[in-house]
Amino acid sequence: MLLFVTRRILFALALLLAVSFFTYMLFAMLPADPAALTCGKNCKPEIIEANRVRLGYDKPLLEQYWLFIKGFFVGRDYGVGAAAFSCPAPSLGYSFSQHECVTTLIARTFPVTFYLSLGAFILWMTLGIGLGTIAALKRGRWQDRAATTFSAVGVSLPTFYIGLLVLFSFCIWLRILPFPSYESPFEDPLSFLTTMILPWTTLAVLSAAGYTRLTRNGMLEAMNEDFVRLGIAKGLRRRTIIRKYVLRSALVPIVTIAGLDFAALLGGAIITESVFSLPGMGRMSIRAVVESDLPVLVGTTMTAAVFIVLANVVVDVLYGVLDPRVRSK
Amino acid sequence: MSNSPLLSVSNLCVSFNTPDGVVQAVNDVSFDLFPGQTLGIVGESGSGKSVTASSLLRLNNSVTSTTTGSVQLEGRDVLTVDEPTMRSIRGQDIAMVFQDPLSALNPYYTVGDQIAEAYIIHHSSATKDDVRARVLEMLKKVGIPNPEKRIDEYPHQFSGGMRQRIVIAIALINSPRILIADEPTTALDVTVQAQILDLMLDLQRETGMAIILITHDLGVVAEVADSTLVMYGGRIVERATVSEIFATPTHPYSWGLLGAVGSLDTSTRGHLTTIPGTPPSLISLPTGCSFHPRCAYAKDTGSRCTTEVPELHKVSGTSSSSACHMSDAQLVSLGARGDTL
Amino acid sequence: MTKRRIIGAVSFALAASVLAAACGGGSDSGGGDGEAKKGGTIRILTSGEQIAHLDPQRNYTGSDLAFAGTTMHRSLTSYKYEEGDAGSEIAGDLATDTGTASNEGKTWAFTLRDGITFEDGSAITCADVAYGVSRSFATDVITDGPTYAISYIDVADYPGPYTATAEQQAAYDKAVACEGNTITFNLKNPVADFNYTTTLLTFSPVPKAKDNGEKYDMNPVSSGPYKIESYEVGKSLVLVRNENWNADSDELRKAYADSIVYEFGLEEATIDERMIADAGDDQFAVSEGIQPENLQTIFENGDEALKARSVDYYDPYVSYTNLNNENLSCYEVRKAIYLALDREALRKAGGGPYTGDFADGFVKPALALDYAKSTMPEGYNTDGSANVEAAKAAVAEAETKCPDVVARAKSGLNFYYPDTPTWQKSLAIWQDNLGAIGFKLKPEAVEPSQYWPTVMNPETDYDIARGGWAPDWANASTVIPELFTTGGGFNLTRNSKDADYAEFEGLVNAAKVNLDRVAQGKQWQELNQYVVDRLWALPGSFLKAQSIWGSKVGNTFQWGPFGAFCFGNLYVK
Amino acid sequence: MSATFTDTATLASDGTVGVVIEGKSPRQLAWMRFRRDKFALAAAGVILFYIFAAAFAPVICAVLGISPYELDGDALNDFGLPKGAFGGISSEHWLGVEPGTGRDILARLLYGARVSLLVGFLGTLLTTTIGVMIGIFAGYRRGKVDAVVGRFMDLTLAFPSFLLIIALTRPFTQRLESLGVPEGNPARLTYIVLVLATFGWVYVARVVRGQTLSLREREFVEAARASGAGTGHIVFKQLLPNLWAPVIVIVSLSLPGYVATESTLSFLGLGMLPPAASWGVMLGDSVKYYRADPTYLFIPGVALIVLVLAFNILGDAVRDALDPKADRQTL
Amino acid sequence: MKQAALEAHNVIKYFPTGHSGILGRPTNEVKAVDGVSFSIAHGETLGVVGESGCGKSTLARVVTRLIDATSGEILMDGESISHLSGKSLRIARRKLQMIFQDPYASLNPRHSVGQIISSPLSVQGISPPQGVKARVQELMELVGLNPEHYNRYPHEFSGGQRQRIGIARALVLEPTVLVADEPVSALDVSIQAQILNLLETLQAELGLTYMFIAHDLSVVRHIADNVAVMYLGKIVEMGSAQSVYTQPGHPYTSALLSAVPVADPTRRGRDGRIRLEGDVPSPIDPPSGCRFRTRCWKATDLCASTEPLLADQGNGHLVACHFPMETPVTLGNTQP
Repeated sequence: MLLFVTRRILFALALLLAVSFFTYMLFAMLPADPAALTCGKNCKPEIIEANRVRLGYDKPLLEQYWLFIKGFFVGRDYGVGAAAFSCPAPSLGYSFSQHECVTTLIARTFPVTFYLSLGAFILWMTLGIGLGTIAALKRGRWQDRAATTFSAVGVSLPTFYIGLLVLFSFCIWLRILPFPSYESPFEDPLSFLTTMILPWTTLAVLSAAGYTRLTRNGMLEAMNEDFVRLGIAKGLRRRTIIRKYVLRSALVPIVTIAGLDFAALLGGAIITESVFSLPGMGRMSIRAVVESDLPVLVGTTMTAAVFIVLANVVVDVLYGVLDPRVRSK
Repeated sequence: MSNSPLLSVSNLCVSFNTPDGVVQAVNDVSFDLFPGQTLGIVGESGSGKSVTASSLLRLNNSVTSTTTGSVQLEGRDVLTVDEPTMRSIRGQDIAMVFQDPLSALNPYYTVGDQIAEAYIIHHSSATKDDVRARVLEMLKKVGIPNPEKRIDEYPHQFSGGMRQRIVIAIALINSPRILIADEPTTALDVTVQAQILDLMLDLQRETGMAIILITHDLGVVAEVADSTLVMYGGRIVERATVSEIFATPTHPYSWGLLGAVGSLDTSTRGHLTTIPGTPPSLISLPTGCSFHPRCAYAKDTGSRCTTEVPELHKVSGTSSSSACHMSDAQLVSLGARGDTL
Repeated sequence: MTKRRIIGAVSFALAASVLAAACGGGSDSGGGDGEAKKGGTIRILTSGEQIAHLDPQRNYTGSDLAFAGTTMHRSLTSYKYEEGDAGSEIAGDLATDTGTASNEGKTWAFTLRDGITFEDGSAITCADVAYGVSRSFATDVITDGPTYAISYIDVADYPGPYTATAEQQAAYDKAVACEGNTITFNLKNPVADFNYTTTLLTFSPVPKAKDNGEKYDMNPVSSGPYKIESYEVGKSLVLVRNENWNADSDELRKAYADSIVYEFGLEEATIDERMIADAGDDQFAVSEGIQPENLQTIFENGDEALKARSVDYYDPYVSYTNLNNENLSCYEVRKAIYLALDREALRKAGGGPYTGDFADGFVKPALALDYAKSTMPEGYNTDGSANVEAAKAAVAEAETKCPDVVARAKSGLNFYYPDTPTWQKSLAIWQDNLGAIGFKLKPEAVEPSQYWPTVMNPETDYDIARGGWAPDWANASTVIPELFTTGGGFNLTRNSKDADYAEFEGLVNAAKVNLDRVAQGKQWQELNQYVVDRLWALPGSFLKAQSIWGSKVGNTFQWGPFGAFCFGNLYVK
Repeated sequence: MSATFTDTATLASDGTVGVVIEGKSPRQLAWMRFRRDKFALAAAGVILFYIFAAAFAPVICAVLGISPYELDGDALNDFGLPKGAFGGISSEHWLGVEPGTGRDILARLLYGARVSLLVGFLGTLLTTTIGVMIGIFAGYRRGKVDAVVGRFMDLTLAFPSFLLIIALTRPFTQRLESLGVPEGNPARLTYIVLVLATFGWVYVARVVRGQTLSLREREFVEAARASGAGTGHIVFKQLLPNLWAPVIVIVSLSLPGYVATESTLSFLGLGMLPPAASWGVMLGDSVKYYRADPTYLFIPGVALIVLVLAFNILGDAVRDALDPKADRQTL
Repeated sequence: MKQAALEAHNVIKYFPTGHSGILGRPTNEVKAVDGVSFSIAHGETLGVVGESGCGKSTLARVVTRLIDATSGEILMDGESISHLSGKSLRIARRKLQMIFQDPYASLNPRHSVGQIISSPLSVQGISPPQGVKARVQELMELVGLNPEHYNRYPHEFSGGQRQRIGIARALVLEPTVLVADEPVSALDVSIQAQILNLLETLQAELGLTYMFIAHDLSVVRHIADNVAVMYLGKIVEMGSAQSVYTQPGHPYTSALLSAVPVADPTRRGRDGRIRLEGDVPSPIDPPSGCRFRTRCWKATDLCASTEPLLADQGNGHLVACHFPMETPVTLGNTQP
């Protein structure tokens, strides 16, 4: 098992290196000229050229990439003379439109995205598994229809549409909640909750759908297993069988998918964060797209990739923990 | 063998509603099971033997199936008792062993947990140590080597035969009076099958429980059963003691079955007898005797076989019962001939 | 993206009386009933992710100047914090007065007040101001700011303080000289209204020890009544009282609120809804710009209380359409395009009359000395409707005069537009209108933030691109040369190959050095007509803007020079 | 051998009942089961209706005398908002007009359906084709091929796809245009379809690979190899026909997702270019009119919900029809 | 000795397994088939029996070239087919066909019976003179199917009928050798008999050679001329059916035979029944020496150190045991 985890982590690191390379090259090929962008409005070709040298964009692409990687481990210096400054390791570059080291920016925006994802995750798992269980237990009846229809509607609408509808409905029409205004949960828990409840719900409604379906099908599958029949034959209570036998085996594959979805969310709650004005990483990255802020784009892409890859490792390990058959292999 | 039956099944009928129609899986099945008895139920796929077995524990899908008749267990009708009572019957009075020992065990829990679970349900006051001791004792009893270590292992870490021993341990930990074994050795190799059958018989000798053994293998029946039910198309076509059914079978289907079994002793090249055709659909059973399309003797009885369902009746001159329209004398004489088809 | 952000330079609107630059103390006026009082928190809601620049030398858009100037950064001079015409008058800020010109306007001296301090309590010295101004020369680091200091101050090849050699620095120190409390600027040419230039935050002080170049944008040192408590891009900027600000040294800033919070990154629709709802903290909020779809709700739904919390006003901007005169080198074709446009439909797509009035040129009527009604091309419908017949006639004429240009127009004109919903709709109207005279458009959607860099790139082959401009101060010298000469910072017409260009440039240069302000105004009027006659660009609208504020905010007047709130003097009722 | 056999019915060895209907192919059988599901039939009807409406949008618009591009300033008030109640619904404009321009919403909805369905179908087609091909190949070949494909899938999955889709829209659209794809919407549409496929194939491939891994162990594949069949025959003749069931389910579930992605891109200004209509453009635009013109908000939303719901119901029904589990244990 | 129809010489098949180490390279091998030799004469049937995991199915796949042997040689009519590939392998396959265990899994559910049976023809590019359909229907008739059911699908047939379809498919290329891997073990007893009889009839009519694999000793007893008993990848005993069944030489064969339940209650509890202890060891790490020694009641130290080779016990009856059952040991003869 230890060897397996080591191997998995080594592979993950290699994968991340590959991702960083592709990301860097992909964005480097964009037509946006970082030197021109840092140059501002009243810019002259000489200044662009000077900027290009100053930022290292005059160097060959591979060398730029090497500097990026090196910067991650030893930090990186920018500027010249009295205006020089540095981004300490782990440096992912410096954003000239936000005047911050990318690492600092990510460190600041990531918690928001994390809380958003975590809350949504908890909510959608509860909702999805709950509805899926009901649907499976009431297979073919109206409860089943209702749960599956709900899941279909949820998965079908674009995030921005659901998000804005929810926002308008609760904050304007019904006035149940104040408009979102993000505060750290440690500073103002109440404001945090009233702000996050709608984004959580939005994401949960979107994602719960798939889990309703997965849970339902997984449970129906499990109900056909002989070990469920043996459970009944033992004289176990219905509740015990559903929990220990049916749900348990339906949940194992769900956990793995959920882990990956959670990771995907960490890198990509873009629309939700925009709609609800949450100062998270997703919104920062879409802004970086708009402004062609390449260092931030590379940084957020890499951060997202780290979480996706990390989730893969965790899921693999978790699979082993949850499923003894995998563990001993 | 005591005179009063432990379990008395009468007129059991089970049908399933499927999208394609109603499946009459079990039709008018009656039999008694006595303490210490081993009853073999023999039949091919779809003969209703497995459905009969699971009806005894009410394991059939309650939504899609309909069960009528009665299953009397010491004055209680298993088919109608309330759910808590049923739960107390399951495992404690009647236990079950399934065909595939891998899929019958929950892959996510240790075998110790799964055996213990069966015990705790019916012994809620037992302490943890008691339970573990009891589980270990059980593992030893079913012949798991090194039980102290293996109690904490998972099903996939065991071989097929060992798994079936564990399923048996689960079934027997509450010392049930009836064990239903549904094709317990079909998935196992022949040498392991022999081990498991021996084990079951040893345990039966020890506890005096009754066994209902569902199998398609006449050899297994011959090895372990006291009496036999032969099922075809959801009905019992013959009921007999083991010695009688092999000596003087009294139903054409039984003749066919016995004829089709090869022997180890002599080569039967070119001589294997067969039953022509295939087993019938349970949705549209042939009219009359459901075996008549495959029966070589159906023409002999005029149109009775195609119109009238033969009653299971005692065949005079034997202790067997048969559901055939032929005369008892014919049945006895043809059965005694051995090579019948 | 708000309209404001697409348009791109500092603004200035001016009433006729402004030029008599009378000094005077500020008086509280406008923006509401009751006495202004101290305390509370003012909130500003915006869709932007941050203040474009908080670094004083990089700050250069109307609203940002109004915000930073009234709260954090004091400059040598300032517009008065007044509603209406008075708001366009200047007064001394860090300087005791509006400066003294000598040497025929080539030398300007300002004397600093006593008691002026940075947020750490240290005194602001002349050297701090000189250092601040010197930063704007470092155009590779200090980007986006106005470059007037560079073009006016008499120093050559000065690269800014970060990389200057000792000699270069010495040359600068000679051009911007400190003598006790007096700072003297030696200019290359006479500049009559240099003290208007010094209202720009380019002339704000920066303590050299705290300057960290590019990063200074996030943590500039305050010289005003507020300082940064926290600044998170995409979330908020929180300003709190600067305890070291000496109220006695400041005649302009009242600093009523205890703190000012800028909320970033809100959906535009959300901002409007929050402002309309006026609930909770939003009662203390202000917001600039109202989405077209909400104008009716706010201004014409009969909700007087709501209407009273909002304003519809002429902002300093003029919108127009740039034509690439190298490609469309034929007056008749340009005219055909202009006449074919249903300007009324375009205005509806942007929100109707609240968008603004149809413009007859590029100089706003507010620049009274420089404005005169232009004579429009023949067939121009003043009601904004298209004159398809006249346009077709122009096309027919062009067919003989310049068939190749017509052919280009018929095969497809490159139409560069910022990719916003309003512009997407406008494009549809453009396509429809030009289609009526047989012209085609090849639309090129450009990411809004990339719009100006894209079209200003000489390699971008547009035929039609949009434009919008506001004067930097009350002189069309910040309009006509900027927009239509090759030296101008915002010439997108590519008119330099036009036969008349040389003559035009000569006239502009003559106007620029004319120190007779009234005669100069006449020259600008003629030059405006000169451009309209050639249709190097197509006039659009004299723009209007709308703002809304919460029911508990006072002093909400729109400040003329910036077309924005006078943020620092807003108070909580 | 003289025995005769009656083909009536069989009982599968696991005891579940499989009934034989004379002379029906698996497809016909599935169709029979499918026909019994009224919800599914309704859903199929809805989808056909949409496809029909999209295909014949120009004809329908011509008959009704409406156009998705024609401006109608007279239908708007001074603020550019539709005159009259419910977004300007009138005998002339059945579903009202678009604020700002006065274009007919019904016509735009019909033309928008073309774009949305085109993106949905093409995206699904390409994704599925690539995914199925790679999935089968990896699953059938196993070993090194599978390992390489697996690493490649890991790499693809490691990218935050949505962010990349957004970031690359403009440059790649330009690249496509420079490669000769007609400028404007054809290039945008091509980009969207390509990029959806670039990130989407992995999900299809994973499912197909899994199915193939188990299918290839089925003896009929060995039987084909034993008769001398090569990879091509096995993949196309033996495996592919057996993958339709899972593939159809993926298709029915991913197609609505692609329609939604198109609309999200349009919401971000990265979708179809004006004056073309797509549902995404309409949804993105209409959200702002929550207060001023709720009808406009309502109509494209409902159109989308109904379509996606129909696809989901259809997908479930098709799966049930193709893969009936006759008797489920119900607890 | 006449030319054998099918021969195997020292066939070995190891599967790599147990991926571990940082790079995940396989560290172990499953020794599924470990040095198997046999030969089958024209028109005869070799029965191969053994318990699950003994390697008999792998052997069938190696022999039919469905998987490549690790080493060893397969010969048909004296010619090696081990190194054929591409077209020559395809042509060789015409003579060597296979019947599979599971009549549900071995037929493509999406193809009609006609397609299934004719598929080998199209794969081989053969067009029979009487036409594909006629040829297929001829075969359907031959195996006892109604030729009118040409267009039906597998799910419309019962298990026995499906197995007939599988047999027809195997016969369509007119092979001389059929390898049947547990062809009746998934069928009901009464149907098993039908299929076995059919296979016998076909062998007689078409002169086929069979390699017949089964775990059911009574089935093999019924059909085979010669029998090979496999244990953990090796043949432990081989000889004529009569001789192996009546005079088993290897303790494992004896145990296997005595474990089979006999459909005769009068013989219940018969003496001398051998009950093996424990399970078959893992083929990854088989016991040293004699592989059966861990379960053998006769095992000595010799069995652990020295692997017994197949030795002729007389009449060509080969046994690989140091202490064969009640038969004189004749040394000197090694593998055939």
